[in-house]
Amino acid sequence: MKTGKVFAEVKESICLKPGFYRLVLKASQMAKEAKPGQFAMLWPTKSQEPLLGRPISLHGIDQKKGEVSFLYQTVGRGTALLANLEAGNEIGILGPLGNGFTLQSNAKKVVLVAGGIGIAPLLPLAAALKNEGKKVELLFGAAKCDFLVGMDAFADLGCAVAVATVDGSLGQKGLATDLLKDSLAKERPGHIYACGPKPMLKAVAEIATESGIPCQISLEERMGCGFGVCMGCVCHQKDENGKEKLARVCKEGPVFEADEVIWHG
Amino acid sequence: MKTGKVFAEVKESICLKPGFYRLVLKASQMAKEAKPGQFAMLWPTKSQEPLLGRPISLHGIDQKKGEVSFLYQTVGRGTALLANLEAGNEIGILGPLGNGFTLQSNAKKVVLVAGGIGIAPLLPLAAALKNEGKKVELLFGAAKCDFLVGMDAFADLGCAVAVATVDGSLGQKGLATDLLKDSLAKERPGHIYACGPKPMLKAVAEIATESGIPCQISLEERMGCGFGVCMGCVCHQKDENGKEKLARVCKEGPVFEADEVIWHG
Amino acid sequence: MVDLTVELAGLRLKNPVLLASGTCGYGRELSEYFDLASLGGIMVKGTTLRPRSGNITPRIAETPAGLLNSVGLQNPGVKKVIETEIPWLAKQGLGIIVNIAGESPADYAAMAETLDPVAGIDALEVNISCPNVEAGGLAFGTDAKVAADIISWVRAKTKLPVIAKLSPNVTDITEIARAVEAAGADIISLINTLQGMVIDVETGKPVLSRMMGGLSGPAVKPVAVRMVWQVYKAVKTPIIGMGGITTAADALEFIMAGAKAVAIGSATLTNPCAALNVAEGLAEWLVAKGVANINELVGIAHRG
Amino acid sequence: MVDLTVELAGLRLKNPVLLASGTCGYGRELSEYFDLASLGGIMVKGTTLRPRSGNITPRIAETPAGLLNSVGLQNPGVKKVIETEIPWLAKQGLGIIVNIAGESPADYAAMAETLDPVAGIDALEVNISCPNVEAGGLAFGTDAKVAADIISWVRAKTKLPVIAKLSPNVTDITEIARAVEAAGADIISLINTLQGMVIDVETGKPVLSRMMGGLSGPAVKPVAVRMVWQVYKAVKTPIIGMGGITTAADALEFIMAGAKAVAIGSATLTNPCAALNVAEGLAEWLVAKGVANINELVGIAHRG
Ligand SMILES: Cc1cc2nc3c(=O)[nH]c(=O)nc-3n(C[C@H](O)[C@H](O)[C@H](O)COP(=O)(O)OP(=O)(O)OC[C@H]3O[C@@H](n4cnc5c(N)ncnc54)[C@H](O)[C@@H]3O)c2cc1C
Ligand SMILES: Cc1cc2nc3c(=O)[nH]c(=O)nc-3n(C[C@H](O)[C@H](O)[C@H](O)COP(=O)(O)OP(=O)(O)OC[C@H]3O[C@@H](n4cnc5c(N)ncnc54)[C@H](O)[C@@H]3O)c2cc1C
Ligand SMILES: Cc1cc2nc3c(=O)[nH]c(=O)nc-3n(C[C@H](O)[C@H](O)[C@H](O)COP(=O)(O)O)c2cc1C
Ligand SMILES: Cc1cc2nc3c(=O)[nH]c(=O)nc-3n(C[C@H](O)[C@H](O)[C@H](O)COP(=O)(O)O)c2cc1C
Ligand code: FES
Ligand code: FES
Repeated sequence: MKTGKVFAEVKESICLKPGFYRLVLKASQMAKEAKPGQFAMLWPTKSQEPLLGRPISLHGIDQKKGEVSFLYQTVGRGTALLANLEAGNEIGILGPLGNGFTLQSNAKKVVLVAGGIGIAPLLPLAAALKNEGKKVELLFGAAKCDFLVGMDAFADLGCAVAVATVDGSLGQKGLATDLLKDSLAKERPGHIYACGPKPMLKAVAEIATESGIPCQISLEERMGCGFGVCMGCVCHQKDENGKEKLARVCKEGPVFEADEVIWHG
Repeated sequence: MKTGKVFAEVKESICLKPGFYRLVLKASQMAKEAKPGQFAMLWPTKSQEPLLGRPISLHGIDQKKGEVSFLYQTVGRGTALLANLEAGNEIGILGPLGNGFTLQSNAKKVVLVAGGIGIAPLLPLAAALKNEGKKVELLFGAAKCDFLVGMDAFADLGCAVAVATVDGSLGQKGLATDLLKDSLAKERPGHIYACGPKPMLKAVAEIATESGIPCQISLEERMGCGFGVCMGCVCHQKDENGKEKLARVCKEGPVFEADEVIWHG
Repeated sequence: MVDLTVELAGLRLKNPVLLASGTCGYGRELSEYFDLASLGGIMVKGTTLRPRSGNITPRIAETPAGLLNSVGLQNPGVKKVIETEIPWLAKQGLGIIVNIAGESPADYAAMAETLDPVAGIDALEVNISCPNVEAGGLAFGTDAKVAADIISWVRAKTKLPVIAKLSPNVTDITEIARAVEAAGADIISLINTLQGMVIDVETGKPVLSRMMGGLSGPAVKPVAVRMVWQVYKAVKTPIIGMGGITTAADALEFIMAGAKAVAIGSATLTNPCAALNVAEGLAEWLVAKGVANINELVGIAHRG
Repeated sequence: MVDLTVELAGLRLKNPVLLASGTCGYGRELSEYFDLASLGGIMVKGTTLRPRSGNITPRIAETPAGLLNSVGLQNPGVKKVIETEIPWLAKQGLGIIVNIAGESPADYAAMAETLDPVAGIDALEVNISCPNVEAGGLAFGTDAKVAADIISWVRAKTKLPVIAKLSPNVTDITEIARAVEAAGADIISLINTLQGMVIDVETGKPVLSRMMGGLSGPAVKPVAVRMVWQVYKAVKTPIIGMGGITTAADALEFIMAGAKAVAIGSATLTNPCAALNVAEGLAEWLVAKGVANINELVGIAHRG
């Protein structure tokens, strides 16, 4: 049996930059089971208001300490309530959920493309890839310098890090996909992984498909349950015969093969 | 203008006995304005669930420290949430509300009759009466010893304290009204004040009316607003001509002249 | 400065925020917490021809993000309201809307006639959501024909703007809206409370003495927004939206769905200054978004 | 040991707790969290004659103590459900109720005929709350005559117990209940979702792609309890109650109002083990109160 919804103790809750927070929870079972790219549903309060859990990617998985961590941006009510938490508080959690990234064992070099808070699930992935001795490059884009968080941890792991901002306030002026094009021109990676806003993911998927490089992307959708029963979170995929089929972001995803995603709108 | 709903810091929240709690809040404005017998609406959380405030009597009014305190019993969801509070938390408050007790300045001796948690509003009253140099006797009844809280503070003020429990586990075996009959037999007080369950209040009112002793009682009713706009909390009173009229427990009350209350059921 | 004034069929309000009937008395208690003149108007407690003592308690039960009430229209009767409440209210500097309720169309007509000449009253809100005992306990407002009848009786007796307050306990709110529009309603307000019940499992009995009560508060907001949206599409009559509004953002949902003004009900019970906060919050929002006039937002959720 | 078995018109359940349609898929995901055999039964996702891909996202919006959904009956169609889901479910040891939805009475009849002989199915739940596009967007279940028609078509095609699932978006729920009882419904389940809308004030548009959605969760509980209470008084047909049940105490409200069984919907979305917790909580409550048989509690709120 899977672990159901439980309450976990907040070990640390800190503001990294205005609007960006890191949350560390005592949750040994989740830490034991979690894989890079999976997520958890978080309930900041025990009240029925707000009712639904918030899907947040696993950003850190520390089996030894029995801790998991999350990196999130405050965008509405739920994330604002998360930001209010203090060490010692209890919070409802369900997970790990979703499929997680597939580690391509034959790739020597991989590229991670992150847009904004999309960097969150890529950290445990980078750690796992580094662990397998791969060369890992992080290409990180955001609107401006103030929205770039969490990249130091990648450098600490020994990843190469390149940064782009739309306003040029840090790194190259431009998009994460510009960095990707430059990087591909220099060295062809064995695999691309991406997480970020939809337009970025779509562009990354196109570049990857054109270059014939295997690519996995992590999608987002508004969720009801997070574990596959409500059909709230569907996205469109190609099946083996190229026919359109529906997949649940929370169950078949959130990670999908880039060339199987059908982009609507 | 009156102070509206504000958030107050919890200074202390302690369990006195299983199911009985004392809550101390930093609330200088309320402490400045409050009179014995008044109450406040308390919202244990900032969530809309639960929605309504809980009416709780002022149990301690400390103008100097700018603190007010409450004594309450956990009976449902709202009081259970109050019991979860810790020093440093913030809680929504509105008050002081209601009319409060009238201090009869010519009475030399007064008797306070408390049933269970009905003791709460009588402490600041006892303090005020003692302050005016009166002889104060507290008659305190409850189902059993475990439900008797808060009487030491009366003794500390110099009040005489007599106790009755239905099961005889502490003090005299019987009801608070038995104590009242004994006390009246010994010495006729200038005024009676009572707070507790309805049957007790009704009995006290009858005894007082029969003996012709002025008596004020504090009533309870389920409340919507606590400040007089919803008409949720009405009780039946006699007007000057003895005709039945409606009064709001939260606004005209919670304290009423015992001989003006009409007891239904 | 942003422009918050709205005009609904001749009813001019300095801002679109009103106090909803039954949750603000006649304004006296709230005037101790803030200056009533900061609001667009007040819809006073449901008034009946004769005094009513209402239902026995408990009249209030809490529900998830809401509450049930079965106050039962306790009020001193229309004569007393005119004598003791309106003169005071008329000095407070906000729109005065008298909410009337009757046991028959004739009751409504009589009240309209009595209230019509009274100085200070800006509009009548006709509460057709009271139970019609003769028709088996359903409210007048759940039958389009009866609802229209009542509105035309009132219409015939007053020159004041007539607001029809609709019950949400209906299959098709647009049918009722069209009927009251055709009958001469100048404005439609909605929603009144949804019928509900809470049972105390310890006693095995309904909490309210009257068993059923009216559900209001945040819980009903999505139903209310949906009905405002539907009615906006169905009729031309301006709409006053209400049901669970607690914040300026909530009010904006109603305005974007098509309401020209909004009323704050249950939120006042949880904070006497709720309506003031909404009015101030709206002004701040307009400034922040660079919207010069609140009327630009009315019904925009229907576009594109 | 307390007795939790209930029997509704031939549908025997080991306890009165069911999973509500659309919030439990076909049971597979939940079976990873607890043993489905601990529940009375499952009402599988709304099934249609042909596969349906449902509405485009967003399909879910949060509301105060509730949520809106506009999933739009995404499902693989009745044939696929029979082939791939029922055989697996039949081995799980709980009652299997197939929820069916159609675009016409003929659709319902065809599905009833197809499902009737399938081994393992214990009852059909007829979802008459889907929008009837021809009749102007209102649901079949809001018209007593249409509701009764659908039930009689289904009734004619199956020996299985027929459960009529009622929509709460009606003026008089008892009228519909009486109509479906007369048409041959063995059991009545209620409530389906209340129609609602949420507007995102930042974009000025409804959050859901379909604009309106169905409201469920704790917010609707008082409306659901009220309707169970009314229907219990109006008909003899046993009732399955649902709408916002999260705890055993919530379930008891419905049982005391007259429901013989209850279904857990939205609560499962907020905790996969919600239904299990309710079933266990009911057993504990009976023990604590010394009630030997849950059937003793059905409808007790109507007494005295
Ligand atoms: C699998 C998955 C993993 C995610 N991981 C992270 C993460 O690691 N860090 C992080 O900061 N965020 C992450 N998100 C997004 C996060 O779930 C939302 O930002 C959050 O739920 C918003 O909640 P709220 O109550 O603060 O906002 P709300 O008040 O609910 O909404 C505010 C805005 O946020 C958007 N939003 C709401 N829910 C979602 C959602 N489920 N997905 C995308 N956008 C949404 C809406 O468009 C809305 O305008 C993830 C989402 C998914 C689906
Ligand atoms: C003016 C006034 C002063 C009060 N002072 C105190 C006090 O100093 N200490 C204290 O412990 N209690 C006091 N009470 C009672 C207190 O308000 C209720 O116990 C409390 O609101 C229950 O909230 P809950 O959410 O825990 O219970 P709920 O879950 O709401 O209800 C649990 C039970 O409590 C009873 N109850 C609920 N609301 C009220 C109410 N307003 N009045 C009476 N009973 C109610 C109900 O019968 C119900 O069965 C006072 C009540 C009033 C009206
Ligand atoms: C305690 C209470 C009393 C009410 N009394 C009346 C009334 O007398 N007349 C009326 O038309 N509506 C009455 N209402 C309904 C409100 O005016 C409003 O339509 C409804 O509560 C929805 O708004 P809300 O969710 O903001 O409260 C009452 C509501 C409450 C909560
Ligand atoms: C996401 C979701 C999907 C639903 N799908 C269906 C469905 O397919 N068929 C149906 O009859 N009811 C459906 N419902 C309604 C539920 O079965 C239930 O009647 C309603 O949600 C009220 O119960 P609750 O408040 O416990 O959720 C759905 C509800 C939700 C939340
Ligand atoms: S969120 Fe419920 S199925 Fe994905
Ligand atoms: S509680 Fe609202 S009038 Fe007293």
